[in-house]
Amino acid sequence: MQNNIKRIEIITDAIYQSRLIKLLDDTGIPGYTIFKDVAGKGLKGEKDGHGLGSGFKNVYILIYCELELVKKLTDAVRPVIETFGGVCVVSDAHWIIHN
Amino acid sequence: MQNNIKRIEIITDAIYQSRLIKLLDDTGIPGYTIFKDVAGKGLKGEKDGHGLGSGFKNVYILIYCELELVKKLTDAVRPVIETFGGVCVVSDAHWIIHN
Amino acid sequence: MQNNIKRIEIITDAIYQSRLIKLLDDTGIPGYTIFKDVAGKGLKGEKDGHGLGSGFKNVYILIYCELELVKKLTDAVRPVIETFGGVCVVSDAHWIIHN
Amino acid sequence: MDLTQILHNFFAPPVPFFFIGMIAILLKSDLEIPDQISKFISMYLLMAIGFKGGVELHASGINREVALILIICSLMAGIIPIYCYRILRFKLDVPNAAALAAAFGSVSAVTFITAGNILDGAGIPYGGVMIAAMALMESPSIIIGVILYRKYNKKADHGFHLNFTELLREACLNGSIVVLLGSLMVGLASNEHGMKIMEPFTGGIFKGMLSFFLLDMGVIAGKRLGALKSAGWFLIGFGIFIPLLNAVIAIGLAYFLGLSPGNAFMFTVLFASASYVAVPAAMRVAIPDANPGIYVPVALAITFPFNIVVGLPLYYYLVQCIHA
Amino acid sequence: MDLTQILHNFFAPPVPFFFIGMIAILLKSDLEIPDQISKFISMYLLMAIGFKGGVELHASGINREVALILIICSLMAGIIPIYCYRILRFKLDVPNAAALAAAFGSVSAVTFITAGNILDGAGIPYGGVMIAAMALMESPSIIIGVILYRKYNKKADHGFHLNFTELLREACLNGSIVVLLGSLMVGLASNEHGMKIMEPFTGGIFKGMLSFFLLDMGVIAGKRLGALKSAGWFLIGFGIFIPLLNAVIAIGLAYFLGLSPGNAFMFTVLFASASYVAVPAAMRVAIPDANPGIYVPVALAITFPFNIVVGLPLYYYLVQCIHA
Amino acid sequence: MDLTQILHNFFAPPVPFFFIGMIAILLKSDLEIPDQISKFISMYLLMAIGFKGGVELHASGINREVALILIICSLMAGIIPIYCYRILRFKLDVPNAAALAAAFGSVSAVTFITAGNILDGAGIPYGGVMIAAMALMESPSIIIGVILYRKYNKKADHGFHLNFTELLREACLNGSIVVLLGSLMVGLASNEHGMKIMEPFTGGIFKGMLSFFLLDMGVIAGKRLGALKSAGWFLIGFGIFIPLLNAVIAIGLAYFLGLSPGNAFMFTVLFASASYVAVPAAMRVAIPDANPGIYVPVALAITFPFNIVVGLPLYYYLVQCIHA
Ligand SMILES: Nc1ncnc2c1ncn2[C@@H]1O[C@H](COP(=O)(O)O)[C@@H](O)[C@H]1O
Ligand SMILES: Nc1ncnc2c1ncn2[C@@H]1O[C@H](COP(=O)(O)O)[C@@H](O)[C@H]1O
Ligand SMILES: Nc1ncnc2c1ncn2[C@@H]1O[C@H](COP(=O)(O)O)[C@@H](O)[C@H]1O
Ligand code: NA
Ligand code: NA
Ligand code: NA
Repeated sequence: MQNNIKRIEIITDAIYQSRLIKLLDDTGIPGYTIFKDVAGKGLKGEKDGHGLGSGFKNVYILIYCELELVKKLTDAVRPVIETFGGVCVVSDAHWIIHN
Repeated sequence: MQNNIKRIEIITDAIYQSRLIKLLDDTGIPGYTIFKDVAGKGLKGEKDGHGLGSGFKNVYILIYCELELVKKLTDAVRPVIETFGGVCVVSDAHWIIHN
Repeated sequence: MQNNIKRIEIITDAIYQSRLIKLLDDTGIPGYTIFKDVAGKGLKGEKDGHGLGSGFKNVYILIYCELELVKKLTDAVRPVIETFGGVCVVSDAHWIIHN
Repeated sequence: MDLTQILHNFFAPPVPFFFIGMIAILLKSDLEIPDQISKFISMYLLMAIGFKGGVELHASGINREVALILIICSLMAGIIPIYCYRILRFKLDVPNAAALAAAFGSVSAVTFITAGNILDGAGIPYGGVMIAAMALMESPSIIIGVILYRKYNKKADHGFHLNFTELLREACLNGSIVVLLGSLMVGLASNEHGMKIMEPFTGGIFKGMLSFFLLDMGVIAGKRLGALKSAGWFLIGFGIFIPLLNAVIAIGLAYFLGLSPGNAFMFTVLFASASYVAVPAAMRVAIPDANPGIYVPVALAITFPFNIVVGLPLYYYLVQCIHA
Repeated sequence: MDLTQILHNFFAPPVPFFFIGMIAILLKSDLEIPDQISKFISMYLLMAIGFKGGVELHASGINREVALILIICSLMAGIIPIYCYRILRFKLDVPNAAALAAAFGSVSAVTFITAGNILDGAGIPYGGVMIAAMALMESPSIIIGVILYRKYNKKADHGFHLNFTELLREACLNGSIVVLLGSLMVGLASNEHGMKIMEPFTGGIFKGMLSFFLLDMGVIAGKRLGALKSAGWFLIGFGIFIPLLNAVIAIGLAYFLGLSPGNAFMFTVLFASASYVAVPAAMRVAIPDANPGIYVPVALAITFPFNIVVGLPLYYYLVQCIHA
Repeated sequence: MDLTQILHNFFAPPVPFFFIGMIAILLKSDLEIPDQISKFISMYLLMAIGFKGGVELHASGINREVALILIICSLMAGIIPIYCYRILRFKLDVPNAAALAAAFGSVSAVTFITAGNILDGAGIPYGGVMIAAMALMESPSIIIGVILYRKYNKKADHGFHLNFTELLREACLNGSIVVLLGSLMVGLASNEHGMKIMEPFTGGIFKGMLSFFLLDMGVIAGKRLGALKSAGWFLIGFGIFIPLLNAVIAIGLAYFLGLSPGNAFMFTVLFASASYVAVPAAMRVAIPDANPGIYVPVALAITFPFNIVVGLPLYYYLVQCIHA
């Protein structure tokens, strides 16, 4: 199948979402998808999604992009993840339809 | 690992969800999973999830299916994505448990 | 790219979430991410997310883990999925950042 | 109070919203009440009704009649599933028969609340004990349902099995029961003053919130109607016949016990309604091989609307006749 | 009632919350009203206003004036989009012009409710018919918008096209209309008693809920303001000019029809406001190549605040002058 | 008013719901208040209390006492974190000590509202200024917390660092403060009439909404209790000792300033309570290497319940003694 792309997944505290999105926008990537109200567990303990503020919640961001952009993107995201915690994972995928 | 399958991801406007699901049902695929209240940015601008109607929201649909079904499925989805915008991406996966 | 990992996805009834999480915790996996309020369709019919209890809802759990853990994990999850329905799928991925 | 008066009560604010919701869905409107709002209003209704029940129980005190009603309701919540199971086994397999039987042993809180609303409209009092009885009817029906399933199910068990403690917790400590019993206890401990400061919340906006909730129930029931096509005539008949049968039993018992008209009516509604929230949730875990696509729609899309439209006026009428 | 009095009404509880929300966003506060709460309160407002309208229509009866108002409003909801479309075509392409024109044919329910709130504060009555008229103005504007689009759009059609039945359903059966018309009918069927038991919900907490909702509207409008930078001066001018034009037409018509001051004011608000929820949702499906990033912000971030701040007091003043 | 009377107030409607929630969770019930509903009710409470405070401030006017209270509260919100930090450093590292210290400088709005509710029950008035003071105490504690962290933290800084503008915005413009101050200002600008039309919303249903919210707080606190096992005795002791220490300071200051009993009590509650929503949210961003699994549970699962059960009656009793 032609049209290979990369699929980048970022999970971090919901509270840093707006900062992260700003960084993403600055890299010039054409699109991303955001899943809010995500719970989980990691090195920084459990995020059960409960509580008032977004203190115990994650955000999950999904980005499809060309291979060339991956480095630029992960370089932008790295300081946030390293300061605030979370994960960034990449895998392979293919465009089928992209309008 | 045996039991190769394809993993199809569709992201489009929440407002078209019911139409899209109907198309999927018509192809006879055995299952799909729907994530509502998804935000994002793409060619059609930002969907921040805010506002009253579902005007500024996306829906994310995940389908695991056999290789043979991929073409049938994407053919069904294509007119919706091409008319209304969004993306459709495929990647590889394996069944582990499917009851 | 170095740092190969596996990406495990589990989808089942929301009502079994706490049981499943307990099983996952017992395997000693370092992290997982939970998406609530997920709808879908499968062998057990449609889950439209409507209704009062979580009777007609799914939960989607995403786990990144080392290859070695996959078997232990799926063995733990198998009885739940086989009793209560749902799917478990694995695919390949790579760590980029993991703080 | 004659029939026109009764009918009028059914077209007064709360009830018609149920039909607006249902009809909208049948006409394929996109009307949808957000999920969390449904849960909020349902918890609100339980809190309000529980508190009111507690305050009334405080006024009436816990006497022999109260104890008797509680005991009989608990017993019947265990007995109803047994004969329902027998009937259902004509057409259904063991897990589905057991799960559906359990639903009929328990109560639909919204049907109960709507019934209370009709009594309010007619100025007829009923005791806070009926609300306590509602809370008590859930656990026995769940437990009997599971016992029936475990006794008659021949299929080999999978590795996953609830032990009795888990079952009991599922049966006695689900969120709805906690809110209902909790606020009943708060009401019981409150004096006049407590009642007065809570009134605008538990009383004032109650009918409006109930209207909103019934709109939502209409939407949900409308969405579940489709599942009945596959269910077939047997289940539709069952969903109408059992309420009637249980109502007759209840009215007889109520007469025998000498209950007041208000209590007799609410007593009848407890027997005649079926649970489509709490019991199904428990069944999901305890009887995983039963199909919620069967047991939820029967209770929600047949018995519930039947009770609202035909059942409540009919039971009311019968209770009135006997007490006249 | 003089200008200071009018101004004072605008700083009384509900309205200032809109500005608190908007200013907070402009200062980059993280203030955000949860999504499902927005929907709940918006449904609540429609239910409350619909019910009140029904009760008032019940009292007034359906006479010749009522029928006339309904007919004229429906007609104008179809005519306004036509001249808006002509004007918009100077700068916009066919799909965007048609979609935005449709929004101006219809009504902003919150503007309408805020206007009603001002009349309440001033003790001026208006008829329940105005609420029915609001419900009737949505469908014609959607249908005319789509007709304009289909007639003038030269681009080849994609495979996906709404047929007329689907279009009609989209135009007449969206959730907001169902709730509004449904509760209007319930109100119409209710007597004094029904009104009284619903009052704490539909009346008592109404201003508070409206305050909360306007806070949310301020937040949403604040977030959409950014989109106007790209929209440019033409659209900003359009979003201010059309309400004024429509208001003048409405005031003239109202005078001609001999409407009471309250009705004349609400009639003007129906014409002068633009829809940013229901019509855009329909446009999304029916005119997929129009950009919601254009038609939503014009109605929501220009016309809506303009009407709240300048429009309502102005229309009110003009109506008062004519009737003095 | 003697001790039994005081105790009775604590078993009147709102408070017991906290324990129902907490006990349900400890018994592993699945009781859960939906997320967005929590946020809605918490915004509602802030809006209602802010509005009421504004109306009262309007009545009392802004005099010397008012100004004095505001200044002292702001100062103390900066001073409390300093001595808390010193104490906490015995066992915690710099980031965690700074973050937890900041939480104690600020206020728990729910504790404050529950305290106000007790005064209402006892018919003792308190000034709207106390509500303004609550709003003012958040920013200083956040800023001092961050200054302590930046001054004493030796670890090399990562690339990500809030500049002072961002910090200030985080400290002064979070959603809760905006709603509280916004509605305080609306209340301040309202006259009698504005107060009356908002009353059913801000007053009537207030106790009921507070009950619902405390139920939720009980659930959340119950879920966070587990985290305390790892926290150990030092933090548990800290979460109890600091409220007592701060209360003594507050009662002394209040006596010295000649505050009325109502004001003195609320003043004490401001000092003795700790923030578990707004400050932790700011700390999350400003002190990312502190562990929210430490600072949230101390404020939420120790200090909050301690204040509700032991603190409020005790402070109330002490204030009464001094004023007798
Ligand atoms: N191995 C993992 N698999 C899936 N999700 C993870 C994993 N590790 C961390 N996460 C997610 O990332 C969030 C933040 O991670 P951390 O900062 O390590 O606590 C967690 O709450 C999880 O939702
Ligand atoms: N490159 C991308 N990566 C991830 N999500 C995307 C991407 N492009 C588009 N999307 C998602 O698809 C939605 C619709 O895309 P569009 O129609 O291009 O605006 C966006 O709002 C995003 O949520
Ligand atoms: N082929 C599939 N692709 C994506 N999701 C699926 C698939 N099969 C099942 N699911 C999801 O798993 C849930 C439970 O599956 P089941 O027990 O088969 O009904 C469904 O409601 C879907 O959300
Ligand atoms: Na029953
Ligand atoms: Na208009
Ligand atoms: Na404090």
